[in-house]
Amino acid sequence: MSLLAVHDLAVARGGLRAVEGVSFSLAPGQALILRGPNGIGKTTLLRTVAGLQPPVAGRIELAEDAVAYAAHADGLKGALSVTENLRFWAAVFGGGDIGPALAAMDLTHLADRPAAALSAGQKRRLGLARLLVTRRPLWVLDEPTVSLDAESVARFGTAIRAHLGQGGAALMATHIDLGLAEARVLDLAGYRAKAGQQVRPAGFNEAFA
Amino acid sequence: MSLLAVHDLAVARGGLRAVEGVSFSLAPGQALILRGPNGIGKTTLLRTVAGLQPPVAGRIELAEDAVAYAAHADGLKGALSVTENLRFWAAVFGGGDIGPALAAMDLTHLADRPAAALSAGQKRRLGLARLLVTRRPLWVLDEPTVSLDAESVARFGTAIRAHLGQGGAALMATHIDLGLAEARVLDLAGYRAKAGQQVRPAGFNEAFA
Amino acid sequence: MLALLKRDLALATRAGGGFGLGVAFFLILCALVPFGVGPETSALRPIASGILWVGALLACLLSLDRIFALDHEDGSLDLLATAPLPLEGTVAIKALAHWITTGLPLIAAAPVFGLLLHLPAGAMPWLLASLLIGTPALSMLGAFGAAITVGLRRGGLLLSLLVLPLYIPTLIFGAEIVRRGAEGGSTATPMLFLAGITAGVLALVPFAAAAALRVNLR
Amino acid sequence: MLALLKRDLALATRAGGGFGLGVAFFLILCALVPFGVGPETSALRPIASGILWVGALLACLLSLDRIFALDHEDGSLDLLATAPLPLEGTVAIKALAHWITTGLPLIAAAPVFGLLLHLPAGAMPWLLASLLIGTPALSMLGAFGAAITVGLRRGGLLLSLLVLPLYIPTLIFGAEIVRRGAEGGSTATPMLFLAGITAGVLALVPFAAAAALRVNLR
Amino acid sequence: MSIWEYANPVKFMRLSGAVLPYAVAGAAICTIGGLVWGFLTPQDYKQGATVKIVFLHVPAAMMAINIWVMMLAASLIWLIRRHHVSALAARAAAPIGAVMTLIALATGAIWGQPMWGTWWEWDPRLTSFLILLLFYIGYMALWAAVEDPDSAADLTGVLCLVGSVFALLSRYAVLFWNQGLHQGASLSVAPGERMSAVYRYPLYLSMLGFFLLFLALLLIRTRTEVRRRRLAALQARETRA
Amino acid sequence: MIELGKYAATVLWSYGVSVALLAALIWQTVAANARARRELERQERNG
Ligand code: HEM
Ligand SMILES: Nc1ncnc2c1ncn2[C@@H]1O[C@H](COP(=O)(O)OP(=O)(O)OP(=O)(O)O)[C@@H](O)[C@H]1O
Ligand SMILES: Nc1ncnc2c1ncn2[C@@H]1O[C@H](COP(=O)(O)OP(=O)(O)OP(=O)(O)O)[C@@H](O)[C@H]1O
Ligand SMILES: [Mg+2]
Ligand SMILES: [Mg+2]
Repeated sequence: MSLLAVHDLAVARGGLRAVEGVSFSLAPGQALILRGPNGIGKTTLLRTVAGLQPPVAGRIELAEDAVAYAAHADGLKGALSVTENLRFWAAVFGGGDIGPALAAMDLTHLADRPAAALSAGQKRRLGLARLLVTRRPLWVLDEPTVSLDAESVARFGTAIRAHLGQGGAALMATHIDLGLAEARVLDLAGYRAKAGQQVRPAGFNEAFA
Repeated sequence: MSLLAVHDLAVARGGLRAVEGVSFSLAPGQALILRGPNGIGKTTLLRTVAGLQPPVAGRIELAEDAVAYAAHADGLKGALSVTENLRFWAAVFGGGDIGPALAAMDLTHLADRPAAALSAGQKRRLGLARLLVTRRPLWVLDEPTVSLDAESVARFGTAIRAHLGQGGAALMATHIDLGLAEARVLDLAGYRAKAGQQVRPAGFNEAFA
Repeated sequence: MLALLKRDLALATRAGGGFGLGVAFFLILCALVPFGVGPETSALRPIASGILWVGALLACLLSLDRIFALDHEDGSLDLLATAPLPLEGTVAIKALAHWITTGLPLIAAAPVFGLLLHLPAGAMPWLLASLLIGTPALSMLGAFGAAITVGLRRGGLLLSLLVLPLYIPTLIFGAEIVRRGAEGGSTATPMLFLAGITAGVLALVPFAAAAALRVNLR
Repeated sequence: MLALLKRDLALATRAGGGFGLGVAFFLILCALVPFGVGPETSALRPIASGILWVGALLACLLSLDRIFALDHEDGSLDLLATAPLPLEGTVAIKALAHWITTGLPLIAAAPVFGLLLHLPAGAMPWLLASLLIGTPALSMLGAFGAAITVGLRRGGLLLSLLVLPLYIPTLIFGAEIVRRGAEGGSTATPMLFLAGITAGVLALVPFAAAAALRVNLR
Repeated sequence: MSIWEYANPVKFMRLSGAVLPYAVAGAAICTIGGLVWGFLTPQDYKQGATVKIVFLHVPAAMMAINIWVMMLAASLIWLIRRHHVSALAARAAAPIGAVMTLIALATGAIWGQPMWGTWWEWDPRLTSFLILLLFYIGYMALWAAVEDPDSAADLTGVLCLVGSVFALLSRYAVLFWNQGLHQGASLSVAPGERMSAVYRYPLYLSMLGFFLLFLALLLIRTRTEVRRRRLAALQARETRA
Repeated sequence: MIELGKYAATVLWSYGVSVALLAALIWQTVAANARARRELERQERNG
């Protein structure tokens, strides 16, 4: 039984297919890293899996409410404190205690600090704590370690491993090394969409080209 | 005779000194690369040299109207064509023909394309063409190769070398390798400003700390 | 849902949240009109109710772009869209928060501004009643406009242009209630229409707004 | 300098540049007022001049944030600040471009909107004259407000709050000219004051605006 | 072959290219014919020469409303069946509708001066047209503001839908607000008041002319939009590659 | 010349304004179409 199964997926951005024919599946405890050159469509693929945009072709099999998505923007409000930010997301995703998440990300001593006064690395840790409180099994992460220093990257690795160990799964896009040796890697470079008349155009740019 | 001489400079950002005690000079034909970890103050130093903010301490010796500054944002208007964008900056910086700049950056066949329809690399080339039409000797560049692929980085190197060859100079901040072996490197890590009561505080955050 | 409402209210009342700017704008507007029209009571009284309604509408308008834009910029909107709340519910809650932070203060301040413009005393309760019934529709329609323009840089003027025509029926019936109330006429019919419009807007517009948001998140 | 003016005008008239949105907003405002106040000529005529002035002012206001914000976001402002133009000149040119793309169309449209609001025919030339003299000051003061708020996200409402009080003297004298003109009275005194305010604003405010810009660029 | 296949841009260009000359010719003949014929009609005993305005005013007013309805239909087709040309047709129609509304308003205003002694009155009919103009302006402004064509088509489609409901609502609100001066539809009212044949036939011709003019302009403008989209598509593909 | 009576100005203004508006619309339509065709042809030639 897999948490996520993607069959022959094609995704589009700006009215043009980016990648097509992508298939993979993720079982509990597995992690998959997407790689590929700038603009190949990693972000687009992740957003499609997260349900933020419809696929152009292919199928995504996924339990409802299984995905926790995180991109560069962490959805933090600078005016609210760390606790308030986290408690809000916990409430939105169905409640639960935020204490363990704070502790896991070493944020307990910063709990009352407004998010605006956090450094970039601390903000990222708060973003990861948000993933923990969603209690969702499938993490979909877009360049999760951008602008993090080495120490923070290591802490990120620990968090991912803990999540996998609890039966979660993670789908990540990145350009750099995350230090997750156990993760599979899927290079999207081979799936670049080819131009040509499509049965169902992805958008204006494909319909009129 | 040097194009730029910086003596014992201290610069501040957010009301706090970032780096202090920085000195260097740039003669025609020379390039200097600033390095240092995130947040050390490279951007701040460059903006100070460009005259966008005042130094907190120290001196900057520089001929008037010698600096051409370029940061990530290229100051391009998506609604205007490549020619219109370039012609505007040429006119602002005292006129001159844009043909050679277009040719040097291999943009001639894109001359009528609206800037919004350029790829990231093409936009960057247009940004470099802008530097050429300013006809200013000292280029101050902040992470000039961000989000460029290898081919574009090579073209950027060629442009810099041509500029140095014509008696220009360049001051650049970057995290990655620009492929400019002849450039000197200044690591700012050693100049991090120390906390302590300052004679002249850089701002509220220092005056009240 | 409640958590979202509480967060939005907290954000609006924190520093930089813009709470009270709407009322301040309303005040300035009501202060400008006598400068433009002339300070005589005879000039102001007949137009007071209309100006108050138009002023409330403009004050509401100028705070609309905050409904979704800030959440769009910091990524919260993406996260909310993947959260277990239906997007329609998110839209409705955000419109409610906008109404509580903008509409309610306006209503509370309206009697004072009514005095400034020499609104007849008999019209005051009608002004409050009509604002109370009508402004929720303004917030909801505003949320629709904000959802449509959320991806645009500097969409403020466009947002006004899209939303103001949608405000016309509400304005007509709202101002008519006050006018008739001041003359002691029957206000039942416009009141009914106003309530009907508000009910219809609250029931249907969240779906249109959520559809627009989905397009903009894509 | 001319190049900057030409570019700003070109940008405003291209698709997405927002040219004409100000006039459209003005039109909507003029249409809303009768809905609020009532359709009778007797109600509209006395307030027409005031509404037209307030409307022009609001239409001008809502397009202010475009003056610097877009240039700030795409980095043009940094580059302009290091260009051989003095920043004061840049500010003045940008205010001029704003006036040409917003003020002039408003003036051109004002007679039509005057008809909608039953402005007395005798007042029309005075309306045009007062707008022609007064609106340059509005654009320049607006540029000052825009320079102060350029670094803020969603500073629209704050910008309005900062700028509107600065507009009050212009509004008072402008509307007074039209009112006196409609009654056939002498307009020399308010005209003189209005021209004086505009001249003073045009001469001095660029320096304040450039100072504010320098702070925000820092 | 289903009619929907003509929503394919290539087929649309071919078909519209074939129809266009006839539409242009018909529009020219009927519009010019109707207007000239109308201009030459005798004076009315009550309204004098001003009846001649009816040949501009009524067709323009009619088209102003019909074009919005057509845009609504095209938007629905786009939203439901995702036919790209239909979204572009809605976009192409809007400026024509706005100009028709402007003509109705302008001729009405000029006509009102001798008839009612005022350029403008907040009569429900006139006010509704002003509101319609606002909706046209908002719709066009939204198309111009959104850069991504797919989003723009979707957003304007939703706006057109919601706007139609509110345009209708405004019409009733305005009727409630103010009773007016404007005459009813005299083409269909009681036989006694029926417009005499002298005016009726040129009016019919002029209406047909305005409709054909709309059709011809719509075809040309849609073709323009198709070409623009194709240019943008080619550039996007080149940029992406 | 046909007789327009005392309403000559009214009628002529109506026709004038309407024809001017229509002419502007037609001109804009044709010009934009020609421009789009030109630009597309150039793109298809070059690209
Ligand atoms: C200024 C704005 C005006 C607007 C927006 C306007 C709008 C309209 C509309 C929409 C119609 C079509 C009605 C229908 O066929 O159901 C119409 C018809 C007509 N209008 Fe106007 N009107 C205006 C002013 C005037 C004025 C001032 C007059 C003359 C005194 C006038 C005389 C007529 C006549 C005679 C018809 C023909 C009615 C028919 O045969 O259907 N209109 N107008
Ligand atoms: N707003 C947009 N409009 C049109 N095209 C876009 C837009 N954003 C991205 N694209 C294009 O869509 C394609 C896929 O982009 P995407 O962001 O998914 O790439 P990516 O693999 O995440 O790249 P990166 O490594 O730079 O993050 C790219 O070719 C890009 O140029
Ligand atoms: N808007 C701001 N307000 C307050 N402090 C700021 C602001 N922007 C940057 N800083 C702080 O100023 C310091 C210097 O920043 P600067 O951008 O110059 O660093 P940098 O060396 O360019 O870093 P990077 O390598 O990330 O570009 C940093 O410590 C940063 O946290
Ligand atoms: Mg990406
Ligand atoms: Mg930097």
